[in-house]
Amino acid sequence: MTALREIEFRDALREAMSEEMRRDKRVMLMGEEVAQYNGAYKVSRGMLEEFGPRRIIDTPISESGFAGMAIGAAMMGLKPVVEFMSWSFSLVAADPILNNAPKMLYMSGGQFGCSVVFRGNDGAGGQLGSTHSWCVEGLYSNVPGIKIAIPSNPYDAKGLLKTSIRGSDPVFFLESERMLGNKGHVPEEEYLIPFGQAAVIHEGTDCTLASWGRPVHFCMEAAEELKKQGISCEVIDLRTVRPLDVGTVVRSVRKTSACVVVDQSWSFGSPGSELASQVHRHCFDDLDNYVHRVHSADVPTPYATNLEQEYLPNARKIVEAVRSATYNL
Amino acid sequence: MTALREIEFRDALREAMSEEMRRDKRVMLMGEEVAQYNGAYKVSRGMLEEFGPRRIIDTPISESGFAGMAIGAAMMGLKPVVEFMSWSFSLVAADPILNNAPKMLYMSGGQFGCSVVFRGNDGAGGQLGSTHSWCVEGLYSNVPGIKIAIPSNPYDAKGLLKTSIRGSDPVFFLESERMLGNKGHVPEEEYLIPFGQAAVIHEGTDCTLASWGRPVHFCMEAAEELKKQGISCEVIDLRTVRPLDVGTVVRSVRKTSACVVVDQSWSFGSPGSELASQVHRHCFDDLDNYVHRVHSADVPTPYATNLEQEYLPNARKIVEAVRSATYNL
Amino acid sequence: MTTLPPSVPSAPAATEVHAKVFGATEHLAPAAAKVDVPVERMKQWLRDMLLIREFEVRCMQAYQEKKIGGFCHVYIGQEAVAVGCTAAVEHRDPIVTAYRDHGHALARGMDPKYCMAEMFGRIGGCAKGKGGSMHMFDRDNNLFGGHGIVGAQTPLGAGLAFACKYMDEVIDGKPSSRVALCFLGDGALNQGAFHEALNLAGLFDLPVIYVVENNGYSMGTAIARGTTMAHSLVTKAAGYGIDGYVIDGMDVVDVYAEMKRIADRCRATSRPAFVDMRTYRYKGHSMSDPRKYRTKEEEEVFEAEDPIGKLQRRLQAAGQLGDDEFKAMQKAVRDQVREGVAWSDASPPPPLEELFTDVYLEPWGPYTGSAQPAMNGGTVNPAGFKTIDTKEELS
Amino acid sequence: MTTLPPSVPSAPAATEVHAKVFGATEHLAPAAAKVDVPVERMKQWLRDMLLIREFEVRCMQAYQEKKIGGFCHVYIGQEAVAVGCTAAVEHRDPIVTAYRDHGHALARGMDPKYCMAEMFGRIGGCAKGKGGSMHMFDRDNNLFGGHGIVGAQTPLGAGLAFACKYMDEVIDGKPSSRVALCFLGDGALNQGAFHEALNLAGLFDLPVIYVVENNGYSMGTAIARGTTMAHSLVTKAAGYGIDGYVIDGMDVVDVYAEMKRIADRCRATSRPAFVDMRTYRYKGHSMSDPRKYRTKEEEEVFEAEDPIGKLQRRLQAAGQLGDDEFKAMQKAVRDQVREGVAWSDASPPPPLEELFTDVYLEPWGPYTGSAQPAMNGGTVNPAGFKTIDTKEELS
Ligand SMILES: Cc1ncc(C[n+]2csc(CCOP(=O)(O)OP(=O)(O)O)c2C)c(N)n1
Ligand SMILES: Cc1ncc(C[n+]2csc(CCOP(=O)(O)OP(=O)(O)O)c2C)c(N)n1
Ligand SMILES: [Mg+2]
Ligand SMILES: [Mg+2]
Repeated sequence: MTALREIEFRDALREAMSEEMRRDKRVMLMGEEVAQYNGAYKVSRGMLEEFGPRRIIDTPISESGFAGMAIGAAMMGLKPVVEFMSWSFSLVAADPILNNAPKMLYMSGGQFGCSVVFRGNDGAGGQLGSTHSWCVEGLYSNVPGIKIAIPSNPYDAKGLLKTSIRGSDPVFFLESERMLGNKGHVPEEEYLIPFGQAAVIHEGTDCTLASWGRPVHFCMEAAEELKKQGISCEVIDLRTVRPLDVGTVVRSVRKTSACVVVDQSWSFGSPGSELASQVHRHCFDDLDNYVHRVHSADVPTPYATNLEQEYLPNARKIVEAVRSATYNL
Repeated sequence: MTALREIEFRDALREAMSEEMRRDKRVMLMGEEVAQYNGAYKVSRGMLEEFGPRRIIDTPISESGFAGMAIGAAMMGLKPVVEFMSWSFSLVAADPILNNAPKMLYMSGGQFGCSVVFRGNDGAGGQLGSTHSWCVEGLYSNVPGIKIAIPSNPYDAKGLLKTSIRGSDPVFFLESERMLGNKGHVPEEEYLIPFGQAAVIHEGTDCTLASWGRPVHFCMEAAEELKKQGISCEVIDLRTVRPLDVGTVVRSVRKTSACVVVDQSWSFGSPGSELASQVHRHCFDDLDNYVHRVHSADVPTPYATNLEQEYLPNARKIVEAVRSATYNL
Repeated sequence: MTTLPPSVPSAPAATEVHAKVFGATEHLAPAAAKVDVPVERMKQWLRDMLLIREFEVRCMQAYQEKKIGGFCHVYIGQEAVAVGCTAAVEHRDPIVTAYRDHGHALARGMDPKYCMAEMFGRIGGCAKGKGGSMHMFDRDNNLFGGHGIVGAQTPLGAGLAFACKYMDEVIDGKPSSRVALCFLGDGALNQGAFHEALNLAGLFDLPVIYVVENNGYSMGTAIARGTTMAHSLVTKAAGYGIDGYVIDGMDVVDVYAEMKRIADRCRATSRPAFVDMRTYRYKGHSMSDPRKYRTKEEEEVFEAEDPIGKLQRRLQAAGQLGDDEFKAMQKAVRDQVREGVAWSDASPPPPLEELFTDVYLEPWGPYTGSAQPAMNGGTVNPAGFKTIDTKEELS
Repeated sequence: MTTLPPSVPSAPAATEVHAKVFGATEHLAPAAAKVDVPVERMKQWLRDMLLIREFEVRCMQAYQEKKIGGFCHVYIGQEAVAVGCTAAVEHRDPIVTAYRDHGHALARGMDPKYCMAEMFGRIGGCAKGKGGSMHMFDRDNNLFGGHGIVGAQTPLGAGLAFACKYMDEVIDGKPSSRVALCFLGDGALNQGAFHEALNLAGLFDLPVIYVVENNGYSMGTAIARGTTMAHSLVTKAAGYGIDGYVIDGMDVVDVYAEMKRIADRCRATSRPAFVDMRTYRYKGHSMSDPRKYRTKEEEEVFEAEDPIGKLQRRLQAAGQLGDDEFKAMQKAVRDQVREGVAWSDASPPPPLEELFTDVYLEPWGPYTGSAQPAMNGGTVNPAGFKTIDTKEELS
């Protein structure tokens, strides 16, 4: 038996883009420093060499301009992939990405779709301070017309990004600077992962842990710890937030009767509050306790290490939440 | 007994601004068409005459520029009131209003507060189409550091706006084009309304209806209708969404055992999902049924009258939700 | 081919009023007296301008009758701009504009009935009643919308040009062959998006022409109260290394002649261009605007330069347009619009299922897929698909 | 007062490299050879530049040692800009800048220990460890931040100027007396916010000076790859009717002399100004930048123009600075920074309660009010207040 191929998260992203660019000339990549600099986080390393400057395009620091340009190009029929160096910088482009891309199809009565993928780092990257540490899913998931993927591992990242590029709708693809170096199995063969299908990544009987993106790893840590304490967790990785596969969570909660939602965005009006509200709805008679939620603290992101650690969700907080949710066990 | 003084919502807003401008020279108003044109919606009618062009300032169509300018001025110690002709136009200013105003105090370690009020029309104004019909509370309420007021009547509008201007923190003040002509009692005497205090505007025993802004009126309509059907509703007007007075709702639900949240923003990750999630949490043993939610449909706002009506929350939908939430009665 | 007499230069008094509205200007292109345009073409433009004028008058009426809702911005006075500009480019060249967009839709070839039905909020509308007055889209006619957020269309215009060039050069391996036209109001000059779009267009050599329909006002704000260097907007383009032109937008022949030259150059060189197109809106900003910010005298000066009257007089002076012919033209246009109104009245409101279509192209959740409007030969065809929402399954 | 020998003009080869980086330029202000500055003042500038240089070297070291986290952008090479510009204005004139902000903080008078402790994430930092390298704020020194979002500070700068003028003229009824300095990188030229800010400043006659610290690169992007008309940025200002100046930012005396003139004019006329300040960053964009986008030769040309060496040589050539004096200066600066590092090492991390302070000034919910950092004489003083959150009451 040969060893499974393991690659970094950033390589999985690049493979997804490169494969799709090879099969479809309408696909191109643009963003700040994506070409000559090989990407601020080296996600696009080598792509300029393979695809040339007409398809791997360095842009100035004009997020509103090039996001809007990509949308116009998508309306014409191209399939742009736009890298935001960080989703934190997408706020200057809020109008094109929230008011144009998701509404073009609707406003035109079905005439103009908008196949564009916006991707980049999301979440606290590590002491970057409050302007650079957005979890934009907390803001943007409110908006219909977009799809949002937040993968937690290289395998999902590649499969979901290929689906995003090949699809016809605007996608916000949220990566994490802190996971770009994570390694994981990614097969040589081509595969795609559909949107809206959660993965049960760890089976359990006492409490359902539902999360996406980086905090999925904290959930796994917590599940390990809780196992020692005699509590069996089922961990679900939602993978996409729009669509949100509430069904898989509900089926799990009907089994476990307890649920903790872990979402690294701010708590108020977040995907986490949405999931909690929906689980309460669909599992009203199944739950032994209210759905607990673990979020980042409801404050701007602090710089100091100790404050930032206290700010973010972590395994300790998840363990506490699970113990509270299952206090009756 | 003299008749109670009744004035329009827009006049209540103007009175609040004018009174605060008379008592504090640091207060000034800026925005598109606020001065010579008397305001696109005539909220600032006559203010140019009283306060002159140095304090009532027409700006070009540069939301990002003048919002940021107001923030800089507030850091220096002024107290600007900024009118967005519509909150739908605030997306082009998302970075200054979400990344600067709410974070300045925190990032500066308490040195620079930012006493600025952003105000304007929010919500579907009536066939304005999808780019002009934002309920920005669905997006923005996720962000700590701002306060959000969404009054439903002239009395609250005046009291809350005065509190907003006199306060020290950045406030997003959300009005509704559709209510600007509504009349209501506003006393001559000065008063202020604190943030974070909901009003129980109609007492009842069977189901709690919690809402804010324009849909409060739909709740009252629904409560009338339900009364005829033998269901007694308690209607709560939250008045501010940040802070959100969950306590008043919880106390009510402990009495009624049923709750319907009515929020005109899109459902996903909205203030409505937050309130539902929190009510489930605090009333887990009190509720006879899950918290029902009435929102705008999860689609871009359509133009056609019939579609727009079907899109928005209304009394019929609220009645249905209450009947479902209280099916056991 | 006919040589028309040159359009009469404005009286000195008028020139003064012009300077008051736009600032003193030196660069105005000279009236294109000698341009060679077949008379039939000019008549077509006259017809097109008449159609737009008539259409807009009917819009105002329908708005009073509450058949049209929301915001409605009419194009009366600016007809020569849309007609002259579209004439100067090819049909396959994409166009995008702001919310004052009926004129562009009609000039581009949209049947007025689809445009009117859209404003009536009917299923027969160009966007099935989902977009309304500010959002006219027409795939067949390469019209990429009406856009309601001031300035938002300017990066889109760069994107259209980018895509045209990319498709030709990178995908098909041929020379770039199309230009994009992006219209904006003078108020949009003040938006950051416009600045970013111009820089990108200049940097990437995009074949896009930014046409500022400079009517002197954004709502009640005279241009100089909102825009620095209002008297010389071309200096803004210069800051991006983009050639700027000032054109009299009240004369359709001038507009065509100048724009043709600019478009040809843009097509050949793949360099963007910027046009300060001087025009005037005779009516208020939208339906509820008492126009207190300007004088009756000022309006009269510009009304005397009505682009329709101007072309009509020039054709008549050249002996190319008889009174009867002109009347017939007017009648044909009136009939066409009247029929469009009747057609729109008869078109049903969109079925409520339409609320959930056109949100995503790929079926998902509660949405029932997308379908093209009837205008494009499509039918409403809710896709059948496996839902991954929890609705059916769980409630 | 002393007359210094003029700074040596660059060799022709160097001029070529300059042109390669910035584009061929005509407008560069002539070296301010004859400016009358007391020698003591120039020595102070030399000391200030040395302090910044030394501080930044220590930052890089501390970053390697992982005492500093997140992003860290050092100012080495650009010292003459912050020092010369702050010298040209008054202390009460507000300043706002981007994320490459240590130099501005020190030039403005912040004790290096508060600056360093901020980067160490300690309670003694100027923002109690909440802001970090990119967000240096100092109320006492009228420094309105370091701002991390490219361009975001440009409308803030207009706002500072607006407030100064308003306070003087409208509140106090005196003539406007202050000017605001707003620094930005060349990369920020490409942001819409910058464009809106310039238009507003021009329109409202705001006394604000936009100083573009044009170091030729935004990250790995040479200016001409991201910005049109890079060789003549003043044309951009011209589009807003704002006077533009090009200054050699590698010579602190030039910077001071030119900026003083500009600031005086700005103060007197309340008109904004725009400065293309040519400078160079000797290090990478941030701590992880191999600088593959430029050549060693290019770096050497600019290193030969080191602003510190330049002023040192000029003072020495004029016989105003002895070797011993210079060495003592270097040592004093080294000691000061070393002490600052030790002080920062000793400063404790912020107590965890600080996570919830400074979110709102008015107490509410889980937040425990705000308190000024120790630097400003404040103490951490969690306000006691009646909560309106449901926490205590309900859970
Ligand atoms: C970002 C934004 N801000 C404000 C508005 C409101 N608004 C709509 S049209 C308009 C005036 C625009 O004037 P101009 O660009 O000159 O176009 P014109 O109406 O003259 O055709 C304003 C302020 C908007 N739609 N978008
Ligand atoms: C809106 C936004 N986009 C992107 C970034 C990432 N970024 C940080 S600094 C930088 C380069 C800025 O260069 P310049 O303005 O020239 O300043 P310099 O680093 O040369 O001082 C970029 C792209 C950001 N912080 N904000
Ligand atoms: Mg206009
Ligand atoms: Mg730079």
